[in-house]
Parts: sequence; structure tokens; C-alpha cells
Amino acid sequence: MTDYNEIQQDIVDEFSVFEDWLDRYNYLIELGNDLPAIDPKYRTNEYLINGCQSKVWLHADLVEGKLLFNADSDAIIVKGIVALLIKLMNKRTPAEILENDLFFIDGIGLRQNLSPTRSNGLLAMVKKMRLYAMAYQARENQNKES
Amino acid sequence: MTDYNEIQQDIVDEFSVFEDWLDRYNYLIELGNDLPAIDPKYRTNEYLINGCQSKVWLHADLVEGKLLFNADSDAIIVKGIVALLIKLMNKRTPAEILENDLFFIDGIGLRQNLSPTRSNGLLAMVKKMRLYAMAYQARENQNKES
Amino acid sequence: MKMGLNIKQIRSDFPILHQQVYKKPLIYLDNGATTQKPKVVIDTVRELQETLNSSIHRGVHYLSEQMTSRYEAARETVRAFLNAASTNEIIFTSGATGSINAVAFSFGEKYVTAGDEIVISEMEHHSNIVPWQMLCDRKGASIKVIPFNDNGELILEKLDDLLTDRTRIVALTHASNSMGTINPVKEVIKKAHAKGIPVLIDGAQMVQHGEVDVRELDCDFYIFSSHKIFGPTGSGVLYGKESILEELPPYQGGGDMVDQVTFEGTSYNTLPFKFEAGTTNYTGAIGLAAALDYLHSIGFEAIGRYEQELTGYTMEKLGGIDGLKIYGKAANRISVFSFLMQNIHPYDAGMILDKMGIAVRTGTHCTQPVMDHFGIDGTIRASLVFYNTVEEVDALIEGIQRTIQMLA
Amino acid sequence: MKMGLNIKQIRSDFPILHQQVYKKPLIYLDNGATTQKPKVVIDTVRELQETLNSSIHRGVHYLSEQMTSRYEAARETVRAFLNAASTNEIIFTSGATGSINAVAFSFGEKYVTAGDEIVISEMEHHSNIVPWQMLCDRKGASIKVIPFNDNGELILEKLDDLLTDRTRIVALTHASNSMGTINPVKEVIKKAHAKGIPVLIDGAQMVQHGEVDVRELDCDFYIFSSHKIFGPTGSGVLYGKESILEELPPYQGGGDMVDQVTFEGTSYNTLPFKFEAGTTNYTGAIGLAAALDYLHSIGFEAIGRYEQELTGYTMEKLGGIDGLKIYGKAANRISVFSFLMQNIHPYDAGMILDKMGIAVRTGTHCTQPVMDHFGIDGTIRASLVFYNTVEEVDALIEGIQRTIQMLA
Ligand SMILES: Cc1ncc(COP(=O)(O)O)c(C=O)c1O
Ligand SMILES: Cc1ncc(COP(=O)(O)O)c(C=O)c1O
Repeated sequence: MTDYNEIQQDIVDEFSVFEDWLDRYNYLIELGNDLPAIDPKYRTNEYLINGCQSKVWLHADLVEGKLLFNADSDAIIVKGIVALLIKLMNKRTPAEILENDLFFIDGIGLRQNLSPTRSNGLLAMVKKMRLYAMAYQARENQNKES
Repeated sequence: MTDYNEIQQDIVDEFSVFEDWLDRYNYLIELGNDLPAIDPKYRTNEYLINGCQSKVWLHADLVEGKLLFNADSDAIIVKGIVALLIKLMNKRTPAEILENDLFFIDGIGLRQNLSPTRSNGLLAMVKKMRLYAMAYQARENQNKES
Repeated sequence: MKMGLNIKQIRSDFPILHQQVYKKPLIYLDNGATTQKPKVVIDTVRELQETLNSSIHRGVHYLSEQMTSRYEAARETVRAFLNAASTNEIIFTSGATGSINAVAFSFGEKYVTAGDEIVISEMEHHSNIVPWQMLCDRKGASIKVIPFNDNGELILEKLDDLLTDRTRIVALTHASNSMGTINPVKEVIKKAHAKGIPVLIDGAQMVQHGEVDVRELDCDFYIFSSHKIFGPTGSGVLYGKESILEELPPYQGGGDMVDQVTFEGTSYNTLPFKFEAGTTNYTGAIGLAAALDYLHSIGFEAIGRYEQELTGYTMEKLGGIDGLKIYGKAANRISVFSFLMQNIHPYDAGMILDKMGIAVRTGTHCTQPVMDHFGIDGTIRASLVFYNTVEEVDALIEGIQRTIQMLA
Repeated sequence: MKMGLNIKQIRSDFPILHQQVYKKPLIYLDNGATTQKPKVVIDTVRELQETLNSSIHRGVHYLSEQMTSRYEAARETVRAFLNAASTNEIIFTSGATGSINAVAFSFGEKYVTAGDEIVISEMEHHSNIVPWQMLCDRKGASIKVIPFNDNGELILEKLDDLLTDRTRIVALTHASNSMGTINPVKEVIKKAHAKGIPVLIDGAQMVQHGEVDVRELDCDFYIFSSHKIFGPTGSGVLYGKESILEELPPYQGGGDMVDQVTFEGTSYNTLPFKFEAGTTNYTGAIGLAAALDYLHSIGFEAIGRYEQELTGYTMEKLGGIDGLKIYGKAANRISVFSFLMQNIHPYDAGMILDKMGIAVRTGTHCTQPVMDHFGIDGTIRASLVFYNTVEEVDALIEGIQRTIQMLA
């Protein structure tokens, strides 16, 4: 599997061809449309990250040491960014996710979408993804010990 | 007796020789020192006009149709202005006081001392002087009628 | 279209309007959130800070003197703007929200007890809901709500039943910030007064669109924000009838609002100072007066006529877009428009319009009950004032069409 | 005197200081009332209004985005200035008075009931007396007062008796605005905490004279005004420990401080937004941050050293004037000096000094209990900051001497 940071760099490179913001958004909309909707059983309040303007749903499983993410948003551009996050983090070990910085969002000019005052739920989602990674890592370590 | 507005003009002329503010104040201090202290029986809360920074006491009688003012202040510059007001208004009929505008204070550059936000009690005192005039005028009119 | 304002001249008075965002000319249609400041306001604020800054009242020195008279002159300017009877009725606050909270507290402390009722409307801004809820929670009182119909117009017939002998006050917005409706406040005030109930009018979205006459309305309180009427942030106005303000306890305690202070007890200053605790935002208040003077120089009537034409044009153009739904269709309205396109998420639309240089607001606009009424999460809102142009409306329409192409 | 600041350079940063009043150079010694603004603050305010003005939070568009991040960066600047643990602990308010009223209300609603006690000191500013009195009136609680001695120093021995099991909070000024005393707040906080009582420190007169470390002090609340620390009017700060703020009900209701609003009930936003109802004074907050950055660039330590020298010099010179009495002689002090000359009325002295271009304050300085302590109606107060000079002190001394000649 491609290196974590290599993927991030690939995404940045991919976006660098777009000179116009609307082209970037068009691409994100495409990505958003291509991302399968989340399993309806996870599109519930339990898995909702409320961003006050747009909603994000997130669920994660650990299968054979790798995280499987399932996520969605009601806003399509947000969903496009969600798709990029999933592309990057899906099927990674908790360690990979926790060790590496997230730089691609900044690199493609979408940093403001992750600012604490942005009300689109993305920042909360990224935090939650890392929390899942931490929780599963802690559980694995426990399992090893016992 | 000199005309009401002539006196005002005299005061303005008198002050016009002072180029320096401190000379004006020196003159006011002199006037203040020359004004006899108010009869102690009027230097009481009943006759106090509280200006929050400096105090003014005022009492008025009507003798033979003329107002007799008795006034004082704990701040000497304020007392100097009080002295000018007394010089102007003392022994006048209520009508004279009520008919004429008060322009000398403005004319000698002390207008700010009569601004509503000035906390020296002067504005309240001027209002009170006119109130006395009104009250005595009303009483006289009543006496005439009955 | 021939409209009676020299828009080019007017736009040149507002420095911010000549900016580029993302290399596109800025089209600022978020005036419902905050309005831009004309040069004269910006210059006044600068001049005050460079030449006069000093704490007001009580000061014996020159700067304090000068600043105090500028501040009190600003109060007179606001009084004249609202046609209030006296400057004692004009309180400078920190903003519309501060004004409403002051009334909710002071009026509430004095007059509201358990079982009492406060009447508001279904279209209030959160700032005219939450302070009353907090009061009701404290006192055991309750909120009654005047509903609106699907055009966004108050259902006035319901009012008579809502005004009971437990109603202590009616608090109603003059114009809706999310639907644009101008409410028949005069009628409401009449009905309330007939039962002896005082009325607060939230003018936060009205004053920037035309002059208000509080004596003609006969409202008991009228409030607005400086920053929404081309003045500085951090300042606002609370008008209250003198006879009512006299009776109310103060809201905040502090410097300047007291007469005598001892630990045994404190007596309060006279109006309007009783309600202006601490160092007030004198720069903001004087800046607001500069904004009002500026509006006068242009003429409220001309502004009103221009905005009405612009409103008609915008409604027509928006109505012509396939699949676009307007929320709030009252005929009597300000130039504020809420809408949704098909099933496009407003946040997506807002982000795309932004990149075209068009600043609109998306979301609930702090009127969640309005969204609940329509069963939606939010809208896109374009809010215009007199410096906006037909060309900007055209750009918005084109932007919406492109957005639909991208998203639908 | 060799002092470590380039005063000439510093004075050139403050446009207002180069003015003439009554054809005399302005000597501004009323900094306790409000401080002047450096060019960088004035320019920041102007720049924000000319290029960025937009309502913060919730906005999807560019201006709103930019203004929001500037505002939140300002919060971080204030956090660093106070060394608070988190930006969640930094609330922007309308000023020191607004901050204290917020605590008195929110803390009071939650924790104060009939029979409880609030401990303040005899040297508090009215803004740190009246809000507590209003609370006590509402709740049936009472005020207990830490007295000071004739030097203007708190009599700490009295504190132990004042802190009872009914004491709910201690509210104490860090530095006295009328006597200049710096209080041993850390000791008071320790004593109060030993009994589980939280402490609010009023830093309105302290922050402009040196950095404050709220974590080192371990105070529970710390408040100050922007306009007294070289920032814009209409803005202030409330620091509160996160764990305490979390528990408090909001002070004002309105936009931005809510999560969900329905007529059935409302849930509140997280910290710090829960306490920032309505459109905040973002221009003021960002201007304040510019002022703090400016102070950093000069260096708090250098400022502190300079002011201490200036203070020593002023005390010595004032002490040398025959018949002049200083009120407040604490050794640990800020550069604020209250005095009277023989039986000269302070108002007369203030008016005369004014005409020499010297701006001082006269009266009670919103600390009537301090005047009552000394049995006087008011004092003359000269309050200096780091842009004041030895030459200005000399001019003050000369002015006082001339005043005495004129009046005595
Ligand atoms: C109708 C209405 N009322 C009150 C407010 C609150 O104004 P501010 O945020 O300036 O306090 C607003 C502004 O959003 C509004 O639109
Ligand atoms: C010690 C103290 N506390 C509080 C205040 C109130 O500050 P503001 O008037 O800025 O609200 C002042 C200012 O006069 C003060 O000196």
C-alpha cells in the first residue's frame, strides 16, 4: 500500500493543476458523488457529528489491525473532503494515523475548512477519526497484555 | 439700575481684556473671594444643589417685587461665576430674569461650565434661579387676583 | 431601471466595496449580518482616537469636555433619528443583543413573576428569544408565540387570544432577518396597549432601511445595533419611554450610573446614565451618529425608494429560476431574501458563491424556529442595502445558476 | 535619570500626545480613566473596517472567514498575555464593568442564596461594588468589606474573620484606581482557596502596568478593560477557569451563544461562545490584541522598570510640596497618585491645571468609600503610564505650585 504521506502528496499534486477554485470544487463534488452513502444504520444521531451548518456521520471498525471508516455528509463539498480523508486513512493501522500529520488539506487550500470556527463538522470528524485510532490502539495493546 | 443686558455686555467686555485663561480665573477667584459667604442657615442640605464635584447653595427671597439671591459654592472658581450671576440677577424683578437670555457665560468663554454634563452644579443653579423667579411671579399674580 | 440614487458616488464612500476576493470583485450581500462603514464613519473613529480620546463625564479637562459633548451630541442625533421625546430616553448599549437583555432583565425583575407570560413571535432572532427564555426560567413565567403563515406573515388573528391578563410584555421584531417580512408593529402595539401591555420592538433589521418614528409607533422600547446601520461594532441603542425607564431598576452596576455609593446602600443616577454603567463605548456611539448623519445626507426617502425597486427586481429574478424556492414572500418587506435550490445543501451553495466573490449567508440565521416552521435546516440568504446594485443582483442570479449546474 | 525606554520613540507612536490644548502642549495624566491608543491600534481598527469588516463565526464567505480567524487569534493573544490554560477561558466582553456584571450575575444565579456573603474591599471601584450589591439585593445576601489602613494598604489580618462558611466569593481589585495600591492578591487568593472560596480579581488598573499570570495567581476570574490598556473602547476581557465557567449559566442570551433554540427549550454553545451573546465587538477585540502586541514589542519588564522609577520620582516631588497631602502611600504601587493641597477644592485645582494643558482627574474616581475613609469629598488624581515623562511630572509639580499660589 502506498505510503501515507505519499498519498497526501499525491492529493496535493492532483489539486495543483486546478487554477480556479470552482474546478477544485467540481473535483470535490465528483469525489463526493463517488463516495458510497454511509450504511443507513450509521446515518443516525449516534454517529452524527453536528457541525451546525452541515452534518457529518462517521463510523469506524478495526478489522485485522486496520481501521475501516464509513463516513458521509449532507453537504456534497464536505463529502468530497470526507472522501479524501477516507482515501487517506482507510485500511491504515491506528499507528499510521496517529504518527503522521495531516498536511494535505492545508496543501490543497482547504485549510479554512478545518478551522475551529468552521461550522461544517470536518474538524470534529478529523478529531474523531484520530480518537477511533487511539481507542482501537489502546484496546489492541490491552489485548496483547492479557 | 443698569439694564440687564447691558450688565451682561459689561461683563463680557471686562473679560475680553484677559488673553490668558489663568488671568480670567484669577479674576473669578477674586470675585469669589469678595462674595460674602452665604448665611449659615442656608448652607444646609435643604438649599444644596449637588453637582457631584462641587456644591452650590442657593436661596432667594422676594422683597418689594425684587428677587434677593443668596448663594455660595465650596469651589472658589465656581463661586466666582456665582458672584457674576448674582451681580446680574440680584434685585431684579422676576420678569426681567425670565424675559432675558443668559449670554454672558458663553461670551466669557465659560460655556462648558453650564453644559448639562458638567458636574459643578452651576447649570442646576441657573435653572433654580429661574425657577425661583417663576414661582415668585406666579405668587404675585395670584396675590393680585385675590 | 432609473433609480434616484447616485450609486457610483455612494459606493465610492465605502472603501471595502472596492476589494477583490479570490481575484473577483467583492459582491457583498451579507448586510443582514453586518453592514459596511462609509469613509466618514471610519474617519470619525480614527479622528476621535487621534485627537480627542478621553473618558467622558466627570472629567474637568479639555479632552474629556470635548468628548463628552460629542457623545451627548450623538445621543441627540439618535434621539432625532427615532423622533424620541427626550435624550433621557436614549441609552447607548453594546448592541441590539445587549439592549434586549437589558430590558428583559430590568423589566423582568420589576414586573414578571411566576405564571406570567411573555408574547414573542415565531420569526424572532435568537437575541429576542433567549433573553426572554432565561427570564422565564428564572421567574417561572412562560413564552407565548405569535405564529406566521407560509408567506412569512404574522397571523394577527391569533394575537387577541395570546394577549391575556398574564401577559407582561410583547417583544416583536420590526423586520425579519431571515424572511424579510416587515411586521405590522403599529397594529400589534395598539392591540397590546388596549390591554395595557407594553411592547418592545426589535429594530435591528429595520433602521438601516428607513427612518423610524417611535412616537408615531408608540412603542415602549425600540432597540437596534450600530454595526447593522453602517456604524462601528460594539455599540447599540435602547430607546425606552422615559416614564417606563424611570421605574425600572438598572441592568448593570458600575461607574457613572450611580449617585451615591456606600456599603450600606447605593442610589442611582438619573436617566439616561442609570442604564450606562462603566465606561461606555463613546467612540462607537459617536461613530454611529456619523453614520446616521451620512444617511440623512443621502436621504431616507430616496434610500427607501431605491431599495424597494431593488427588492422588486430581485424577487422577480429569483422567482424566475427553476427549482428555486423563496422562504418568506411577504409583500411588505425589506431587501432580505432567503431561498433554497432544489435539494442543494445551502452550505455547498454558499461555498461556491463565495468563490465567485459573492458573500451570502447560509444556515439558520439565528432564527431556528423559522427553519423549523418550514421543516428545513437552513437557507441561503442574500441581504441587500442601498449600496448594492442591479448588476450585483444579476451576478447573484448568474452565480446561482452556475451553482445549480455544478450541483444539481 | 537614565531609564531603559526610548521615550521619544514611544511618544511618537501615540498621535494624540502631540496636541496642543489652550495653546499649551497636552500633558495627559488621566490614564487611570482611559489610556491613549498607539498608531498601530488606530490603524488596525481602520484597516479592519476598510478591508475585512464582516460578522464572525457561521459565515461561509471570505471576509467572515478572515475576520473570524483574526478574532480567534486575538483571543489567543489575550490568553498568552494572561497565561491562561486555554482560549476557552477567554471571554470578550464590552469592558471591565461588563465582565464583573457577567460574573456577578452568572455566578450569583448559580451559587448565591439568602444569607450568603460576598467579600470585597474598601478600595473597590464602584464597578466592583454595585454589581455585588445588586446581586445581594436580589438574593438576600450581604457584602463584607476588607478595610484598608491610612496608607491605603489592605488590613489582611481582618480577612480571616471575614471569610466564613457563608462566603461565596471574594472580589478584589488588583490595584487601586484612586490610591495606586497594588494589593497582595496572591495571598488573599490562597487564604480564600484554603476555605474553598473562589476569587475574582479586578485587573482594570493592573494590566497596563505589567504582565499578569493568572495561573501563577491561581485566581478564578480576572477581568480588565481594553480601553485602559491602550486598546479600543467598548471591549474587555473576562478570564475564568474553564471548570468554573463550564458550570455557570450564561449571562446574556442571543445569537452565537446557543446550540439549539426551540420555544420548548434552548441548549447553549460551548465555551467561550456561551458567554459571547450577539455580535461581539470583534473590531475592539482585535484592536486590543494589537495593543498587547505593541506592549510586547516594547517589553513589559522595561515598562515596569521605567514606571517604577517614574513613580519614585513623582512621590518624592509631590512629597516636597508644602501643604500637599498624598492619599495612598503604599510602597507597592502603580503610578497613580491622589492628593489634595491645603484646603484647595480639587475641582478648582483641576480647572486651573487644565488651562495649563495638564489633564488630571478630580472627584471620587468612582471610589466613594475611599473618600469616606479619609473624610474627604474627592482628590486630584494624576495617573501615569510609560509614555509619560519626568518632564511632564516636573510640569505637573510646577502647575501645582502655581495653583497653590493662585488659590491659597
Ligand atoms: C432581528 C435581529 N435582532 C437582533 C439581532 C442581534 O443583533 P446583534 O448581534 O448586533 O446584537 C439581529 C442580528 O443578527 C437581528 O437580525
Ligand atoms: C479598578 C477599576 N475597576 C473597574 C473599572 C471599570 O472599568 P470600565 O469603566 O472600563 O468598565 C475601572 C475603571 O474606571 C477601575 O479603575
